[in-house]
This record gives sequence, C-alpha cells and structure tokens, in this order.
Amino acid sequence: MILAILPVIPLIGVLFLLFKRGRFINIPLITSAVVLVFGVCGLQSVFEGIPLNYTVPLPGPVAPNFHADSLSAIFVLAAGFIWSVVSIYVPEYMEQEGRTKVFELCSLLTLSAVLGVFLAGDLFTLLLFFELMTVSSFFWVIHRGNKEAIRAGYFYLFYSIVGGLFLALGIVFMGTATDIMPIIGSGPVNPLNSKAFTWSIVLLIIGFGIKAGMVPLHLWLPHAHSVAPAPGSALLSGLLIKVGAYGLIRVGEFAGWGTYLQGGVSWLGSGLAVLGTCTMLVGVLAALVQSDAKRLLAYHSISQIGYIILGLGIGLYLGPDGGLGLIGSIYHIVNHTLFKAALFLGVGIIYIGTNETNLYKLGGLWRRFPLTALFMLIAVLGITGAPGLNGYASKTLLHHAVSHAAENGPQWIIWSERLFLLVGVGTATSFIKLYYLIFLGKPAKVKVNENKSFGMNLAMGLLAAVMIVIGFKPEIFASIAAAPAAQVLGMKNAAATLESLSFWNPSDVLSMIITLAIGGLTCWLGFRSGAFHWHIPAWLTLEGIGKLTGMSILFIWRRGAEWYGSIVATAGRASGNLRARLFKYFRRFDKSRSGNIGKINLTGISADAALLITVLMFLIVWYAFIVK
Amino acid sequence: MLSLVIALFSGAVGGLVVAMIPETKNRLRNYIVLLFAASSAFFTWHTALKVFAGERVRVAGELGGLAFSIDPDPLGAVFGLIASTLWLFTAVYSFGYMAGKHKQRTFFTFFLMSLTMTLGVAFSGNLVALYLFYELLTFATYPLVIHERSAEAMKAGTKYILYSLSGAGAILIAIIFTYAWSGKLDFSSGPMLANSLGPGLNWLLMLFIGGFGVKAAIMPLHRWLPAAMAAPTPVSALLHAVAVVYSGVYGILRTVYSVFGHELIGQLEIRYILPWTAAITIVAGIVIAARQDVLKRRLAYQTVSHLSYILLGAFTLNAWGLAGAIFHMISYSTLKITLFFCAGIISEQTGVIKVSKIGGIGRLLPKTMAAFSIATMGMIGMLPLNTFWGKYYLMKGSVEAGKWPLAVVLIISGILNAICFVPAIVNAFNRVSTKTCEEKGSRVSLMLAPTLALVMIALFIGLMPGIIWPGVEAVVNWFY
Amino acid sequence: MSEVIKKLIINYPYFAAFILFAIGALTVLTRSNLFKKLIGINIMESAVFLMFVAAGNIRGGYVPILNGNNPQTLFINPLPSALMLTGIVVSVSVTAFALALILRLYRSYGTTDLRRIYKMGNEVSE
Amino acid sequence: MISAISTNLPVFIIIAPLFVAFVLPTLAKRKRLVENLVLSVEVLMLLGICYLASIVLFRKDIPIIYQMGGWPAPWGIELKVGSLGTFFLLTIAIVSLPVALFARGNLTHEVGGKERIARFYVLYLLLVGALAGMALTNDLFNVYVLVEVATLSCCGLVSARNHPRAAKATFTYLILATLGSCLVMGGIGFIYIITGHLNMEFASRELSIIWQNNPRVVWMAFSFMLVGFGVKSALFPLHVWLPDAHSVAPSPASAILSGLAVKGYIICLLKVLYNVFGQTLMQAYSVHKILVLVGMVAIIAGSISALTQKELKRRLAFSTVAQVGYIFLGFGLLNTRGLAGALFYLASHAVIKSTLFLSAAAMQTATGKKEIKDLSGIGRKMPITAAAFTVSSLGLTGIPLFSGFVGKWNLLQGSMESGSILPISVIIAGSVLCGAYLFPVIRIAYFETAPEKDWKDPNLPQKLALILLSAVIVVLGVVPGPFLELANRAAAELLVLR
Repeated sequence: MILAILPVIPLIGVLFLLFKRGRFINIPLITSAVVLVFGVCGLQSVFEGIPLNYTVPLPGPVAPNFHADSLSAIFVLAAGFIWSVVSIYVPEYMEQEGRTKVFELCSLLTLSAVLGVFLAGDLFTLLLFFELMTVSSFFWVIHRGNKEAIRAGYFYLFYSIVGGLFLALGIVFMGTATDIMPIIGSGPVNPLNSKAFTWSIVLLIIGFGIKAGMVPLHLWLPHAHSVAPAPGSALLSGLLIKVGAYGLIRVGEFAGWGTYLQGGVSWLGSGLAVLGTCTMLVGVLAALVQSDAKRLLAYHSISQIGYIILGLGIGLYLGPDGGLGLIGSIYHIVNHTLFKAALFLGVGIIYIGTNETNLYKLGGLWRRFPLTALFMLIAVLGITGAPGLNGYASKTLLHHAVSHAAENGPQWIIWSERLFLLVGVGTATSFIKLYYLIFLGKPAKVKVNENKSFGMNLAMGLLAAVMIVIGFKPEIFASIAAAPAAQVLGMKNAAATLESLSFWNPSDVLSMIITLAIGGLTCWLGFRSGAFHWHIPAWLTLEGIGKLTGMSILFIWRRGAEWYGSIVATAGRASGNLRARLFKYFRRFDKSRSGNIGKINLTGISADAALLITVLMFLIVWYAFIVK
Repeated sequence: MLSLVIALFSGAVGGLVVAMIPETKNRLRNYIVLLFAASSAFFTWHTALKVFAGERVRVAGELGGLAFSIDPDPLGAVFGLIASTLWLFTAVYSFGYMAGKHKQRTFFTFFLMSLTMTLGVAFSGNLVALYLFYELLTFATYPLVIHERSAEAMKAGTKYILYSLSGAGAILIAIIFTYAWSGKLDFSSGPMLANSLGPGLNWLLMLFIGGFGVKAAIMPLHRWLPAAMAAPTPVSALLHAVAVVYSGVYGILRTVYSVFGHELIGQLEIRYILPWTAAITIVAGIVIAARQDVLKRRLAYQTVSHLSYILLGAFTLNAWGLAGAIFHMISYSTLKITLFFCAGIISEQTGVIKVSKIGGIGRLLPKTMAAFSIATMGMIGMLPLNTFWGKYYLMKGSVEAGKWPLAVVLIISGILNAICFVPAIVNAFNRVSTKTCEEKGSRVSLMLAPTLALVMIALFIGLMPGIIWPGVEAVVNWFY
Repeated sequence: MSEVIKKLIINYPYFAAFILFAIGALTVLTRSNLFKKLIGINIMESAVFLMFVAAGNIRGGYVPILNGNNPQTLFINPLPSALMLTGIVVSVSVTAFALALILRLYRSYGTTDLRRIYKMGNEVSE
Repeated sequence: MISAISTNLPVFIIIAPLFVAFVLPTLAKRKRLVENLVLSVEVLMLLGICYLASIVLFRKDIPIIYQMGGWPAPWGIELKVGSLGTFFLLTIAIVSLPVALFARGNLTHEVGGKERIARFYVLYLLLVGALAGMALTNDLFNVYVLVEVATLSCCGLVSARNHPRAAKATFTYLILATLGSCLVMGGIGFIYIITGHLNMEFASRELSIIWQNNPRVVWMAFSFMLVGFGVKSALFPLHVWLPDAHSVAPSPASAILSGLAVKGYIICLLKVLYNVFGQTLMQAYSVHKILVLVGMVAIIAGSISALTQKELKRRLAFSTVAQVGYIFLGFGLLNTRGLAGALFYLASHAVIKSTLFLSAAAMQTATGKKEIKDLSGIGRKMPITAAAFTVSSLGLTGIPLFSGFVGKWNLLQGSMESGSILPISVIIAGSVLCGAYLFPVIRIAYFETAPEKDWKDPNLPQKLALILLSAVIVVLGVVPGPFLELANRAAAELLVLR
C-alpha cells in the first residue's frame, strides 16, 4: 500500500500548492520531506531483503502493479533527498527567474512521476510514469520561454516521446516473447520467442538510453539541461537521467544479472560496455571545449552516465563475477546525483548573482561567493574522483570491475580500461578549468547582484556534507545499500566481492592523484594553447550529420511531393478536358443534329430519319453479310 | 427489442420534431435535441449492455423483397456506443458553437437524422441494412457539409457526394457478388463466404475495401475528407472524424470478419497487400498533415492517418490486432473530437484558423489549449491517454502476425504526429498573442464543458483500460 | 445469279415494295419541304401495304366470297387485305394529323421548309 | 350481370377509356363534368385491374384468355390476361390516375380553354386505352393498330400546348414514329409471310418449326421490330425525338409520355421478342447481346447527355433515355431475375418519372423558369413538390427504401447470373451518374437561398397527385411483394422455352 501512496504524496502537494494563497510555506520541501520520511519508514522491510508488492485492484487486462526492492528503495530515497534539497534552494533562486509556482508545480508532478517509475512493478506502470515524467519535466526546459529554451524544449520532448514510443514497442515485443508480461523484480525472463526477446531488449535499451543520454541518443541533453533554471537542471541532470539508468538496470534484470548471458542477448554486456565507453568519451571531449558552464556540466552528465553504463555492461559481461560493476554503477548513480546537483546549484548561484554563465566572462568570484566557492570545490573534487570524496569510491569500484574484465578479456576491454583512465583525466581537466575560470583567475568585470542566498547555500551545504560523509566512509553505502541491491538483482556473490575489496588501497589512491595531477597539467596546457576554444566542424558532429540527413530527406520528400502533385494535376486536367469534350460532343449531338451525306445536307428530321434508317441498314447488313 | 428501436429511431424522430420548431426558438430546440440525443444514447447503452451479455436483440423484416435485419453484435454495439455517446457531447458543444449562427434548424435536423443513420450502420444485421444506412448516411450528412453555403462548401459537398456514391456503388456490386456466391447476407451466421475459394475473391475483397475505403479515407480515396472540413466544426468533429468515417471503417471490419472471415482472407494473396495499404496511408496521411497550415485540414489529414490504424488492426488478421482496432476506435474518437472541439473554440474565440498563427493562444485560452495538448499526446500514443492501449494492441497484433515492420510504422507515425503538433503547442503556450479574448461566458462554457469532459474520459480510460475491456473482449470473442 | 434474278422475278411484288420503300425513305431524308416529307412517309406505308397484300395473294386464286355454290376451293387469303384496310385508315389519319401540324407550323413560321424553320430556332413566340 | 362484367372485364378495361374518349367532345363545355368523368373512368379502371390482378395472383392456373367476339384463336383476336398483362395494367392504372388528378388541378395554363382541355382528355384516354390494349392483346396486328392509336394520341398530347416549338417537336416525333410504325408493320408482315399467323402463340409455334428455312427473313423481322419499336421507345441512339417532345409537352402529358407511353412500346417489343420469336431465336441471332449492348450504351450516353442539360425537363427527358437503357439491358439478360428486374424497373420508372415530371412542371409553373439554376431555394417555398421531387430522385438513383432500388437490385442479380461484370458496372455507374444529374437540382432547391418571390405549392389535386405517386414509390420500395411476384411470374412465363 505504501508503494501506491508514495507517488500520490506529491500530487496532494500539488493540490495544496494550487490552493495556496500568498502565505510563504515551502510546500515542495514539506512534500519531499514527507516522501523521504515515508520512504525511510515504509521501505525498511525492503532493506531486510523482503521486496514489497502491491497491485491496484482494477479490472481488465492490465492492473497497475507496484514493486519495491532495494534498488527501487535506493532510488526513491535519493529522489526524496535530492528533491528536498532542491526545494530548499528553489524559492530564493526562482524569485529571480519568475513563475515560481509553475516551476514548483512541475517539480512536484515530476517527483510523483519519478517515484512512480522507481516503484513500478510492471512495464506498463513504468511507461505510464515515464511519460508523465517527460511531460511534466518538459516545462522546466521551456521555463524561460526564450527562443533557445523552446528549441531545447522541442529537442527534449521529441527525444523523450520517441523514447517512450520505443519503450512501448519494446513492451510489445516483450509481450510477444513471453506469455505473461514480466514483473519487474522477478528476475531473468525465460523467453518463448528468443528473437522477439532480443528485439525487445534492444528497443528497451534505446528507449531508456534516450532518457539516460546515451551516445548517440544524447543530442537533446546538453540543450535541455543547460537552458532549464538551475534547480531544474540539477534535477534533470541529477535524477531524471538516472531514470534511464534505472531502466537499463531493469533491462539487465530481464536479461539476467549474475549469469552468463545466453542466446539472443549474449551481446548485451559487451554492447553496453562499448556504448558506455563511447558515451563517456564523447561527453568528456565535448565538455572540454565548452565555454558555457551549464553546457559543460551537461556534457559531463553524459560522460558520467557513460561510466554508469560501462559499469552495467561490465557487470553483465562478467556474469556472476560482475558484482563490482553493478555495485559501482549504482554507487556512481547516487554519487553523481549528489555532485551534479551541487554543481548545477552552484552555477545557478553564480548565474543569479551575475546573470552570466559564460566561463570566460567570469573570474575571481571566490571573494564574492566564498561559501559557494567552498561547496563547489567539494563538488568538483567529488566529480573528479579525488580520494576522500564520494566520486572516488564509485570510480574505484568501477575501475576495479573494468580492470578485472580487462585482465583476461579481449582487446576492446583493455582499450576501454585505458579510455576509462583517459576520461578521468579529461574530467579533471575540464573541472579544473571550470573552477579556475569562475572562482579563481582574474576578477571579472561583471556586475554582481546582492541576493538572499542563505537557502541556496544551505542546500549546497547539505549536499556537500553528504558527499564528505560518503567520501570518508565509502564502504557504508556500498555495503548497506548497493550490495544488497545487487544481490537482490541476482549478483549472488556481490557482497563477498565487496568485502574483499579495500577502498583505501594505495595504488588506487595514487592513480587517482596522478590522474588529477595530469588533469591539472592538461588544463594548464589547454589554457596556453587555446585548445579549449577549438570546435569540431559542424558536419562532423552528430547534430550536423542529423541535420544533413534531415535536409536530404526533406529534399527527396519535396521532390516526391512535387512529382506526385504534377501527376495528380495532369490527371485532373486530362480528365477535365475529357469531360469538357464529352459534354461538348453530347451537347452538339443534342442541339443540332445535322450532317452531310455526299452533297445532301441533312437537317433536323432528315438527320433523325437518316439515323433511323442507318441503324436499320446496319442491323440488316450486319446479319446478312457479316455474320453469315 | 424496444430499446433497440428507440435507440435507433430517436434521431430520426427527433430530427422531424426539430424540423417543425420555428427557426427562432433556439432554446426549445436545444432542449429537444438534447432529449433525443440522450434517449438515443441511453437506449444504445441499454441495448449494448445486453448484447455484451450475450443476449440477442433483433428486429428483422423485409424490405424491397430483401431480408433486412437490425441485429447488433458486439462490434456493432461498440460502434453504436461510440457514436451515440459522442453525439451527446457534440450536441452540447453545438449548442455553444451554433449559437447565433444561421440555419440552426436545418443543422440540428440533419444532425439528429445522421445519428439514426450512423446507428443504423452500426446495428445492421445484414449487408442490405448496412448498405441502406450507409447510403442514407451520405445524404443525411450532406446538408451538414454544405452548411456554410459558401462556394467552397458547396464544392466540398459535391465532392463528398460523388466520392460516397461511387463507393456505395462499388459496395453494391460487391454485395451482389457476395450474395450470388454465398447466398447469404446475414452477419449473424458466421462469415458468409467462409466455404468458397476462388480467384475472384481477391477482387471481391478489393471491391469491398475500395467501396468502404472511400468513407474510411484510405489513400488515395481520401480527398473528400479534407475538403469536407468546410463544414461547421461540430460536424467536422463528430462526422468527419468519427461517425461517417467510422462507418467506412466499420464496413471494412465487417467485410473482413463477417463477410470473408479472417481465416479465408488468411488464404488469399491479397493479405500481403492489405496491411501495407493501411501502413502507407498511416504514414503519408500524417506527413501530408504536417504540411497543412489550416488547423482543421491538418486534423483532417491526421484523421486519414489514424483511421488506417484501425484498418491495420483489422488487416493483421489476429485477435490482438482486432482488439487494438476496437480499442483504437474507442479511444481515438474521444480524443479526435476533443481536438476538433478545441480547434472550433479557437477559431470561434480568436478567429485563428491557421497553425502558423496559433502563437500565444495558450495564454489566452489555457483550458482549451491544455485539452488540445493532452489530446495531441494521445494522438502520439503516450501513456496516460487511452490511445496508447489501442496502439499497444495494434503493435502487438502486428508483431504476433510476424509483421513487425508494421509496428515500426506505428511508431514512426507517432513520431510524425509529434512533429506535426508539438511545435504548434509549444508556440501556443510560449508566444504572446496580440489578440485579446477570454475563456468566459455561457457560450464558451457550453463548448468547453464537453471538451474537458472528453479529455477526462480519455484520461480515465487511459489509466483504467479495464473499464472498456469487456466490450473489446466481447468483440474479439465474437469473431475468434 | 440467274437463281437470284429468277427469285426476284417471281417475287416481283416484294421487289416493288422494296423499291417503293426506298423511294419513300429517300424522299423523307432528302426533301426539306414538310409536305414532301409527308408524301415520302405515305409512299413508305404504301410499300408495306403492298407487301402485305402480295403476301396474301395466291396465284390463280379466287376472290374469297363464300356463297354456298361457288365451286372454287382456291381462294386468295383475304386477311391481309382486310388488315390493310385498317392500315390505310391509320395512314390516312396520320396524314391528316400531319397536315394539321404543317398548317400550324406554317402559321407560326411562315414557311413549310424545314431548314428555314430550324434556322429560326425557338425564338418564335406563341 | 356481375358475372357478365367480370368475364368481360378485360375487354371493358380497354373499351371503357376509348368509349368515354369519344363521348367527351360532346361534353366539352362542361369542364368539371369532363374531368370527373375522366377521373371516374380511371378509378373504375384501377378497381377492375386490381380485381384482375387479384385473380391472376391468387388463381395460379393458366392465364385468362378472352376471345374477342367469340372467335377462337387463329382467326379471332385474343386478349390474354397473364401476369405480364396484369403487371403492366397495374402500372398503367397506378400512374395514369394521379396524372389525371394532376391534370385536373390546372390545365388552362398549359393547354388553353375548355374545348382544348376536353380534347386533351380525349387524347389522354385514348392513350390509356391503347396502352391497356397493348398490355393485354395477343395478336400482332392488333399490336400495330394499338401502337398507331397510341402514337397518334401521343403526338396529339405533345402538340396540346399551343406553342410553335410544340408543333415542331410534334412533327419530328410524328415523322419518326410513323417511320417506326412502318417498320413495325413491315416486321409483322415478315412474320406473317413466313408463319401465316398473326396470333402470337400460333406464330411462335410456327416460327420455332420453320425459322431455319428462312433465316434472313426472320432476321429482317427482328431488325424491323427492333428499330421500329426502338425508335418509339427512345432506345439510344434512336431517342433523338424524345427530349424535344417530352420537354415541350404539357406537364401531365410529359409525365404520361415519359412514364407510360414509352413503356407501352417496350412491352410490345417484349411480347414480340419473347412471345413470338422466343428465347431460342433470340439466342440464335444474338439479339440478347445487342439488347444488353445497346442498353449499356443508352445508360451511359443518356446519363451524360442528361448531365449536359441545363433545363430541368430536358434533363429529365434524357434521363428517360438512360433508364430505358436499364430496361433493355434487363431484357437481354435472358434470365428470370434480370427480366423480372427489368419489368419491375419499368414499373418503378413509370411511377418515378411521372412524379419527376409532374413536380418539375409544378415548379416551372410556379416560377415560370425552366432552367435548374433558377430553382434556388424552392424547397422551402414548395415543400411538398420539392419533397416529391426528392423522393423520386432518390428512387431513380436506386437508394434502398425506394422502388428504383428493388428493380436495380434484381437487375444486378440478373447480370450476376448472366456472368459478366460489365453490365453490373454499367448499372452502378448509371446510378452514380443519375445521382450526379439529379442531386444538384435537390441541392439547389434546398440549400440555396430563395429569391423573395411568392412561390407556392400547387393546388390540392396536384398536391394529392404528387403525394400519391411518392407514396407509391416508397411503398413499392419497401413492400414490393405482390408487384415483384407478378414481375417474377411474368418473367418466368416469358422465358418458358417453346
């Protein structure tokens, strides 16, 4: 029952918000806090290893079904927490942007949808909340209402809709592949029709991949995440793309965690790993050349999602030994939620203060925003994976998983391990660049507004605190949440693997520090050489290629339409002519029946009589001379 | 039996009564229209529930030397329910829309008349009755098409009549062949042509589909439909998005399931072509729609596209496809009517009829535009709306039939629908319009109330598809 | 060939009827004067009458009058002749009617020439 | 007395109108009396015919044969009251009574003074009598005489309007019809020459034995008959006289001309073809193919010609040409369904076309305009007239519920049985074209705004006539039972192989 109640709580909040008049009560905060509390209390049994299940009793072929295991619980709590934090941040921030109420409404609706996705017990319910989430979060993207925002809104909505449709098709194939629609949390699916099952998995991955921002389906992401108001971006980047990751984990569950994949889906692990590597790489490379802070962060979201997908892929690839990959992914999901939200919120504070997000126009702001600078530093260190902060923990786990796979794996995994490190360097580079350009460096000549920023800094502080806690005690989260989740999903020896691993082993710490150092060096090189201002030519980017394809399709279509139109027009004209001629002929036949036979002119009756006699003669002649 | 007769003839009787009310007594007329539409709807429900429960409700007689029977089976009952229920909503909408317009008497007379004809098509128990009501429907709706009396409307009317009559002609030929080959005309005793097999059957099926396809707007027989948008909006909404075009679709469903039977068609060569005609219409219709600037024409082409969804379901020749077709029939109708209603409100309140001018309307008419947006989401096939379920079962049917490209076609169509309408909606909400108008007053509320109610219904069905499942199940069980 | 000629000679009344018919038809066709057309029609009718009467004729037959002591048994067939009486009556009435019409046309158009009547078209008032 | 009447009923039915026709001129001064007399004759005919029909329908034995003057068959003239005869008689009665009623309403406008009206009625009754005779007679020469009577009275009716155009049209009609009569008589002559009989049954019996000896003469007879009756019944392309004549005639006259007179000749041709020549000969000479072919051409060409017309009455006249095509098509199908369909179509067209002409005439009289475009909005001002026009249009187009559909349905069934798709398509195309030329009229009548003029429905008898005829259309469409039964039986009898 609690499962069905959780998504409803924000809706009650919506009602309150609608009827709120003037008085300052932060309803979203209260609501998300309630969600958090309910979640913690209600889902206790889940952490003890007993999944909850609830089916809404409705007639018909599909009854909405809710299900919670540890994985769902992690996500639900993360959502509740991040929403509470952001809700603290929102009022002061949105005072500047305007239309607070709309934002809060969408925010609550999205919370409801997100909770629904995490608690969904079957694919239909999941899809339902998935689509709702798309629609409600869409309003964040277009919140500013300027041209750029609308364009990004289109992007976002189209991609999400397409994703939803792919999910729907995937569900269709799933239904064909199995007799009964698989319940989420019920483990691997035993397909009757393995071909359909393969297709279903592919389609579901595409659907969730779009949401997660997986390359090459990520095009919408940088646009959407950079134009939304900062809290919106924080939630989009922090949590909404994780919905995609969550979906991918569930897809993995259908295929079977902890088993060597067989048959039509045997490629799944390696495929995901390759996709993850690409995503990671593309994200970080694009991020390096960004000049806008929010876009930079948005590309990093892609890059970090790449880590997560890579982890999932490796987890699947390794089968029973892939526990670290899965745990690492889950862990990284949570961590990324924390630091990416913090980063966006920090940039938001800067934006509110200066009306500027272009890095090259900012600088030396640590004096004006000391607290922000501090929290940002923590977040930056977190994302770059500095030891002692949360990013380090999850990246270490992932790295262990990858290198384990690389030890006796094929060539491409070795390459992905190398790229993994490279991406770490890239991440460090770009974040050092970000931090340097905003807070250090020459003081910029931007006008700085004085705002109330207590709530905003409080929100960031909360996030930073959690990051530090996790950073110092990385094994707590891994062992009490991530490992059980992995075990429930099917990684039988996940906890054991985790036990055998020490987070603070020197080589890892060292490698991280080296990575950071190289990052700093590259950053310096980048500033000197101006490589950060380099842009790849438009036609080489995915967007450019997409545009070209679209234009050529449009061109062909137009030609086709012209051609068809001309055919139709010609046919129409021809038939019109024919009709006119027919009419003319018949009218003439009626009006003046006259004609000449030899030199004799036949008019009126004569012609009629002639006609009669001709017919008679014809009949006679026809029989008498032709037939016989 | 009695309820069937009342349900069927409420419209005709009501039409006659309305015809006798003087032009000026609008209020009285509205009440009477509402009364008859409601009684028709009520008794249709009454009949339909009986039919779903397995009871046989039948009126039979002889007409012109031919057996003639009114004998709704579940499929007919579903169609009847859709038609009569939506008629009620449209009636209310029309009271608002037509207020202050000319020739209201004519409008409502034929509006009610068409109800009888549509229900007649739905409830027909044999091909003769189907043909009769199908023909009469053309004539009953003609005055509605040309209601504006403009040159454009008159031309559209002529086009409509010519297309429809040609289609009816083809159907008549086909009926004759059917009768000659099988000696049967009744739907109730299983597929008529079940035991015959011959090369002519392909042609016969094509004839049937060509004939009914005119009203079902299969490309390239669709051209009357966009032209018929010259009619007042309630007419476009109800007749040219639902009732009339559904009569064609219904005819094809009948052909497939009652005349030929899916098993027989499964042995004909034509089965390879049929789904693809529908698929081509689906894609081409929506692509053309995207190129239209006039909102109602765009909606019309979208109708063309979506009607073929239903046909696609029928042509997949399996139970899931049929279920999808029925589901889509039900759910699509609610949302398409909503879209047209919104278009009507927009054009009435602001005078905007073009998509390119729609910017800012969302701020002026928030409720209308919200309804429009939700309905559009439904057209795309997004979940909280009922059309998802139709689409889902259609896709399932296609995949089960081994024709997964058809499912992809449906997905592509969803994407194209999004391309077609989403920019307009975003524009509507984001730009600031230069116009001023309000969403207030009794006239607007008369128009708005049914619109919002329909959206609610659509959402409700979308969240609880189980409530219409018994109907769908009954239809599927009837044929499979 | 001679066979054909022989047949023609034996059946000369029919041959004559045919020629008459052709003459009549040609008259109707080529003459634009109303009277002449009428005459043409009459000629054609006569041709048909001739054919009928010829059909009833029997070579060497006698007038079919039965008065009880006539020894002849070979009568010509009286029926066609009797019928043709009716036909002639009909023909006369047609002629009379046509003449009346011609009179009316002449009064309206001032001519009995068909071509000129046609040229005048429908403009003539009552 | 009663038994005398009932045994002599067939001949009374023919004689009564003829007799009254001769009495009428003496009563010319008393218009009301004339009109009442005509009406009562019509009513009596209707009653008598109904009685006959009931006898034919319920006593299913051999047809009633009535010998004129008591002479037995080969010598005397026979009247045969069979299914076909009764069927056509019923049609005559059903159509001619309302037309007479319509005529009673207002003739002065179109025909003239009392004298002229009386003469009009004389012709009218003569025509009805002749048609009744055609329905019943079983003798070839009698057919000729009746055809001539009918032709003359038709011509008279056309010229009843005092207008030069009428005279011109009549003259054309007269010349062509007389030519046709000549041919018919010639054809009869050929049959007589080879068979020696004028009684149809005897001639047919004889023909079936000896036709192979004289194939060319039989063919001559065929072609003379076809062309002769063809020109009279406006078979395409011999219809040239019809549009002028029918559009110019006074309205009751054009109604009965288009509705009945043409049908009389068709019935005669039917009798000659099936009762005299018989099915075997038709097949041997492929006459049925010619009929189907000509019928199809007539349907299409007639309809397109009708489409090109702007005057309402001319359009209707051309429509007659097209509809005659249906009937001929049915005759050529050589099966019971097709033939019955053709017969039923004949009857229903008689009713429908009379209604159309009468309502068109009423509109024309009210508006004083001939062209279709001048009728805008007349539906509101003359509701009953326009309704009658609409009903009959729907009937002619072949919408179910109206009589035209039943005929077309049977025709289609017949075509189906004959196994070729072309006639079917042509029938359907004809229907579509029919819609195309009639519905614009309805559209203009109902859906265009009327000018501010005082147009009114005609007076009571005329309205009554229109309502009666429309009712018949609907009744025949919904419960064609006995009528269709008669047509079926007639078709079966005609198709009996001799």
